[in-house]
Amino acid sequence: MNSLDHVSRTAHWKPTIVAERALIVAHTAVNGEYRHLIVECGDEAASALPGQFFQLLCPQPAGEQSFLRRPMSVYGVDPARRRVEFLYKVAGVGTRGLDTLKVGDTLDLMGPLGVGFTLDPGLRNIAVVGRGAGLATLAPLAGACRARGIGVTAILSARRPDLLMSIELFESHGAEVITVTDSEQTSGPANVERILRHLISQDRCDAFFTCGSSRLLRVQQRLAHEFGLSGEIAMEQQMACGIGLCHCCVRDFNVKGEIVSKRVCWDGPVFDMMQALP
Amino acid sequence: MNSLDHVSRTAHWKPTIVAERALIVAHTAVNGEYRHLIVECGDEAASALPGQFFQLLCPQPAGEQSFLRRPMSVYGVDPARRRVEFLYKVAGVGTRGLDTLKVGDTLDLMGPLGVGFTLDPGLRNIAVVGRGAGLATLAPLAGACRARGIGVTAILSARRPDLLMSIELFESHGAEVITVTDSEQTSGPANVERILRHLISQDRCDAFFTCGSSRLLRVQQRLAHEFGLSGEIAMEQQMACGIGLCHCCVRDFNVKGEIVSKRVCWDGPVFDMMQALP
Amino acid sequence: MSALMTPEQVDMSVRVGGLMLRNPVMPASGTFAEGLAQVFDFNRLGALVTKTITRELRAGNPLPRVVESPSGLINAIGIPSKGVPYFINDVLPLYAAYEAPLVVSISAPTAEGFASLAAELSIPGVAAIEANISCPNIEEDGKAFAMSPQATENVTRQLRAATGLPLWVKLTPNTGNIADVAKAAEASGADAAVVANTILSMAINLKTFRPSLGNVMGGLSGPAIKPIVLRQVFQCARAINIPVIGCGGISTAADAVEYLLAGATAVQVGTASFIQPAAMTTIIDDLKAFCIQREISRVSDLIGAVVVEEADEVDVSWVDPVQ
Amino acid sequence: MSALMTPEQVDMSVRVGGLMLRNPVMPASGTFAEGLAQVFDFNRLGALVTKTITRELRAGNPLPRVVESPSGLINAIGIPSKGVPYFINDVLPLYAAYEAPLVVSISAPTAEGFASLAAELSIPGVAAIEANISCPNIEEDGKAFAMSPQATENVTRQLRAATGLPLWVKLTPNTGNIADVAKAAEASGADAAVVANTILSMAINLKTFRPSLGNVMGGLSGPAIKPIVLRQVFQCARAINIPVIGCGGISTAADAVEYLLAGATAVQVGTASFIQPAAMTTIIDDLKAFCIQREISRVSDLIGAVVVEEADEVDVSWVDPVQ
Ligand SMILES: Cc1cc2nc3c(=O)[nH]c(=O)nc-3n(C[C@H](O)[C@H](O)[C@H](O)COP(=O)(O)OP(=O)(O)OC[C@H]3O[C@@H](n4cnc5c(N)ncnc54)[C@H](O)[C@@H]3O)c2cc1C
Ligand SMILES: Cc1cc2nc3c(=O)[nH]c(=O)nc-3n(C[C@H](O)[C@H](O)[C@H](O)COP(=O)(O)OP(=O)(O)OC[C@H]3O[C@@H](n4cnc5c(N)ncnc54)[C@H](O)[C@@H]3O)c2cc1C
Ligand SMILES: Cc1cc2nc3c(=O)[nH]c(=O)nc-3n(C[C@H](O)[C@H](O)[C@H](O)COP(=O)(O)O)c2cc1C
Ligand SMILES: Cc1cc2nc3c(=O)[nH]c(=O)nc-3n(C[C@H](O)[C@H](O)[C@H](O)COP(=O)(O)O)c2cc1C
Ligand code: FES
Ligand code: FES
Repeated sequence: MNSLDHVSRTAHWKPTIVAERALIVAHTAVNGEYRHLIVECGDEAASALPGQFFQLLCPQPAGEQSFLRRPMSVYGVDPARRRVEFLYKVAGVGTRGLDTLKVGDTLDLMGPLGVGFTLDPGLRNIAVVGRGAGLATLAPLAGACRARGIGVTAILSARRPDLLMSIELFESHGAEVITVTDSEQTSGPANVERILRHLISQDRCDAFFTCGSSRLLRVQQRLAHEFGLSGEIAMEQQMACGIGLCHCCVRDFNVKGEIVSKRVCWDGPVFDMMQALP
Repeated sequence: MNSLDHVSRTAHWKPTIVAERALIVAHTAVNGEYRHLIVECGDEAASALPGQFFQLLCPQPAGEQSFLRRPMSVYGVDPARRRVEFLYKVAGVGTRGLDTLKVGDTLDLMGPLGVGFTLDPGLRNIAVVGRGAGLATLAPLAGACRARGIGVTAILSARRPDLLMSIELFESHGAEVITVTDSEQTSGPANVERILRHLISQDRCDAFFTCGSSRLLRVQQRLAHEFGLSGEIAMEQQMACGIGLCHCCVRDFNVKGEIVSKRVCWDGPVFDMMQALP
Repeated sequence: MSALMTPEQVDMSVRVGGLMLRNPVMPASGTFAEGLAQVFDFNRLGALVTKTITRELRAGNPLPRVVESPSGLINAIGIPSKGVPYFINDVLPLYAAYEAPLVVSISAPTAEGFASLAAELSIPGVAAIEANISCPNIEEDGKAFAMSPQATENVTRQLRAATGLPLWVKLTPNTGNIADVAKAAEASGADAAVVANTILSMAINLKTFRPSLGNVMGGLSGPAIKPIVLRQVFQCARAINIPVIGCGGISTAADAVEYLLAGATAVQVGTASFIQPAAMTTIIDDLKAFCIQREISRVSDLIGAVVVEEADEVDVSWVDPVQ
Repeated sequence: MSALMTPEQVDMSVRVGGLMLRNPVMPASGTFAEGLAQVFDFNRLGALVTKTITRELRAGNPLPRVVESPSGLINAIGIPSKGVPYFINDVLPLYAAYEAPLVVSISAPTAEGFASLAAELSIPGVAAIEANISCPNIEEDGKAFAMSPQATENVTRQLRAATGLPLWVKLTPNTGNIADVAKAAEASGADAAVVANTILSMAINLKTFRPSLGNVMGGLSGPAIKPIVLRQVFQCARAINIPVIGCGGISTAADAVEYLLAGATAVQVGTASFIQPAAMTTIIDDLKAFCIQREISRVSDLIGAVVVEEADEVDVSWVDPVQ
């Protein structure tokens, strides 16, 4: 709410959120469903933080129309080379449109948007628990942890082993990766709870960072409560404006026993895990 | 009106007008304004006759929208190789969209549409008078004339010599080409009339075929009347459906002294020159 | 999906205002003519619907008669008409060869004019009368009979007395109370309500500062109006017991299904045929495919089948479901 | 075009219902909030307009609250409101720092409620009251005060008595007689009419057969509705002498010019900011550029400047003109 404070009203006024046409520098299929997109953009966009997102104006695939932008988490960011990366699932008309982009094309992106993850200076080891596109949101956190000397154990969940993503990326940031899948029957809440309890017992989990699964959220909330740990969750909701104008992306949160409605795009997408209602 | 007669209602019913996705096999800039497009299509489309046209569903250029198809005359047709050619001017949103097509892309075209030119068996020599995109419409006529042993003199008009088009195409079909331009001050009605009178006096003009200029139409109508010659004109009008449904493309014609409204897309676009009201 | 259902097993027929149609898809008046006979077999359609005809000879509106708009078309064609004898002698015979029933759309400046025209056209070859009491771009700032329940009741009553044919009444979306107008049409004897005609609109040419249409205002059609007219179909279908024929922005089978779910018994397709001339037969094919995929054995089972109750579960289907 | 005019020479100001605005571009209620302060300097706008507030605390509608539509958006946000004290203490101060006048949008279930809320909000920092007597998705099938001239007259009269601030009244496009409603607003003391709110619409989810919106129906906004609302602005501007503020589908300066030509004195930009967050400042810049290019020294010269007479010349400009 006090974002108006950011605004300097001098002649040198500068926006902190911009919409611009970014240049596609790489675009590859990760598997049948997911694509990895790298764009070259301006300084504002390239200053995005882990957990923040962009609103992408997807090109229209032939014979189809989308009207709104589509929200996508920052999957990677390189301020020096002014690059931002996305990892997205081809789901519907918007992402089918994205999928048509070729290197050398441009993409209108708007951001960086929202509130990202906070890494408390006191943290030594964290557990990252992600599933599906949630991995895209969590991946840049591993890099930030390495820069701060925080140890990361990443529990990555998917339907099948071939749909697991970002293992190398997490490992390249020094994270230990544990994979769980539906087809191997390792992804259920009970097994993930077992893994997390083990980490906690080894003093390798001061906090949880999670995205992409309500069932795994509940497991983490229970453990955080039991062991007095903290946690953050990146949440999703259908969005229109992405910048706090329209109130279509609200979710209810439990703030000290009171149910409070918050805008995921503006008050989040990262929230205190203990306030989240799965 | 008796087109319903064409319809066989047996199980073997076949359309004569189709909408299909044709393959772009060549697309080149003729000059700053005009593009030459060649597509590979089905048998129905590749049976188009001179003077007929297609309705093109133009791709949307980035950030712009067109809703309707755009009418384009057949500039060339090769039934054996199933190819159709267009010559178009980049004018607005639709043609800007066309301009983005690359070899290998597809274009949704619908046709062939309308009534083309009629070459009376008695004709020996004709004069073809065209300007601007009108040349696109008249060009295939030269090929049809050669096939029937009819001599062609083409008077091609443009703003400047560098905007003249299709000279080689007419010549390759054995036509004699005379060019007139605004910048050389040769394109005015008086000069064109002089050229046509000369042709008539040499017995090289049994009929006029024209498109693209009201002022030159009037000259030809006058001469046709004076010398008892016939003529046909390809007319244009803003179109929505292109197939006679909507009545947005009407023009008034003088049919034996009576003013009659006709649909350019369905009753034309080629009409008896003497009925045309410039 | 289902190995059990074959295309033949989907019953595509619907009963609309006294007529049994082989399927619920037909053209919208003014967007259908002989040209389409070169694109598909007219017998595939549920019905054929003529351009509105009038008794008077009419030239139609000055040009330009159409202008594009985002996802839509604004038209002010007017109703060019060559009169009744021409229609009976030259147009009617063209359609005689088809089994699909012919619906004749009529218009007149007065209720009496409507009635006498309906009477004159109640002849063999005409299966139903569609009274276009809604065309917005003819008179006084777009006002039409169907703007008010009273005027609708008056004209429908006179029409009902004048013809024994099924009587469809085509409403305007420009009124503020379309369900009341539909009720008036039902109460005074209409067999079906067509919902709806075009929405009164305007565009201005920035080069000339003049209206983009010769007639100043025109009617908006196409995908842009679909959500508005769908809402009106939903409102009308809940208010009346005679069938509602949905018409507004339908381009795909998905659009048609939305209208059926909202309560339409059949649909009319207009502007879509300008973009894809085979839109209607594609919709029929895809509608059948939809029924097969969803194991719906009668297309009429879709009519009014929208489930209305508060939904509160958030769609997070882009996230992989756990097991 | 003109070497004679510089940007400084274009007078962009307009006078709207008691306020002098530095330019005619402002946000539409419900599509503007603090987030945009990170995109552009609010002082560039003609005015600032708040989301509608109510006296009661309101949660807003169930989710989903928006659904896409061809060239448009259907929303059923409802009016989540934290009440008057929160607004005065926590929201108003945010805008105090800006020179652009603050217009506060209000709503209430009764005419008395409207009046007392307007009275309570007639305080320093508030430059004008916009009475949203039109929001279509709150009560009884979308009915609202602005559906009828009578209800509009009643609520406007009570509002007028309650506040000395400029009073803008925001009309609904869902009525069949918007010019009559505008006349009623003028007659009972409104200083300006905002034309218009969203158009009542619906969409159905084909996976679930449920309405796509938690609230069943919602309001359509965006480019799809532009030609409809433009027509209504034209009709209203001809019917009343107080300024009309055009609002519906404006995304570009060209759209804004169309509205001004049709008779709007200023424009509000809503949904366009969801697609391009800097839409409003881009429109202001491009509007100035348009004036320079066309050698129009005052933007107010565009207001109502559409030339209405039958055009009969056919546009064949794609054909090269001879000399
Ligand atoms: C803050 C945020 C960050 C996101 N980050 C990523 C990411 O990094 N990678 C990724 O693949 N996806 C991400 N998503 C989800 C992504 O925005 C949707 O997959 C995308 O909008 C779908 O658009 P579409 O046009 O392809 O599909 P549509 O045709 O719009 O819809 C396809 C399916 O996805 C559902 N859907 C659409 N939009 C959303 C949404 N915003 N939230 C939830 N479900 C939706 C629809 O209900 C439908 O079932 C994120 C969403 C949010 C809100
Ligand atoms: C039967 C027929 C055959 C044609 N053949 C050719 C051809 O072979 N090559 C060619 O370059 N052009 C041809 N045209 C014209 C072509 O259709 C238009 O240039 C095109 O539709 C412009 O579309 P746009 O979206 O690029 O421009 P728009 O943005 O739609 O308009 C740009 C300008 O062109 C004018 N315009 C648009 N459509 C038409 C139209 N149908 N008739 C007249 N003026 C129009 C507009 O008023 C505007 O001034 C033909 C037109 C017809 C009716
Ligand atoms: C060019 C055109 C002409 C029309 N003429 C008529 C007409 O003569 N009579 C009529 O009742 N409706 C007429 N309509 C309205 C259509 O029948 C239909 O109600 C409207 O276009 C909405 O459907 P759509 O969005 O599928 O086009 C016309 C529409 C268009 C686009
Ligand atoms: C998400 C959303 C919320 C809105 N909330 C309000 C509101 O609270 N009060 C109001 O008067 N109008 C509201 N409107 C309507 C807009 O102010 C505007 O009248 C309408 O959207 C048409 O303009 P547009 O096409 O530029 O969006 C809302 C519109 C949208 C899209
Ligand atoms: S998407 Fe508009 S407020 Fe969050
Ligand atoms: S363009 Fe529709 S009748 Fe000619």
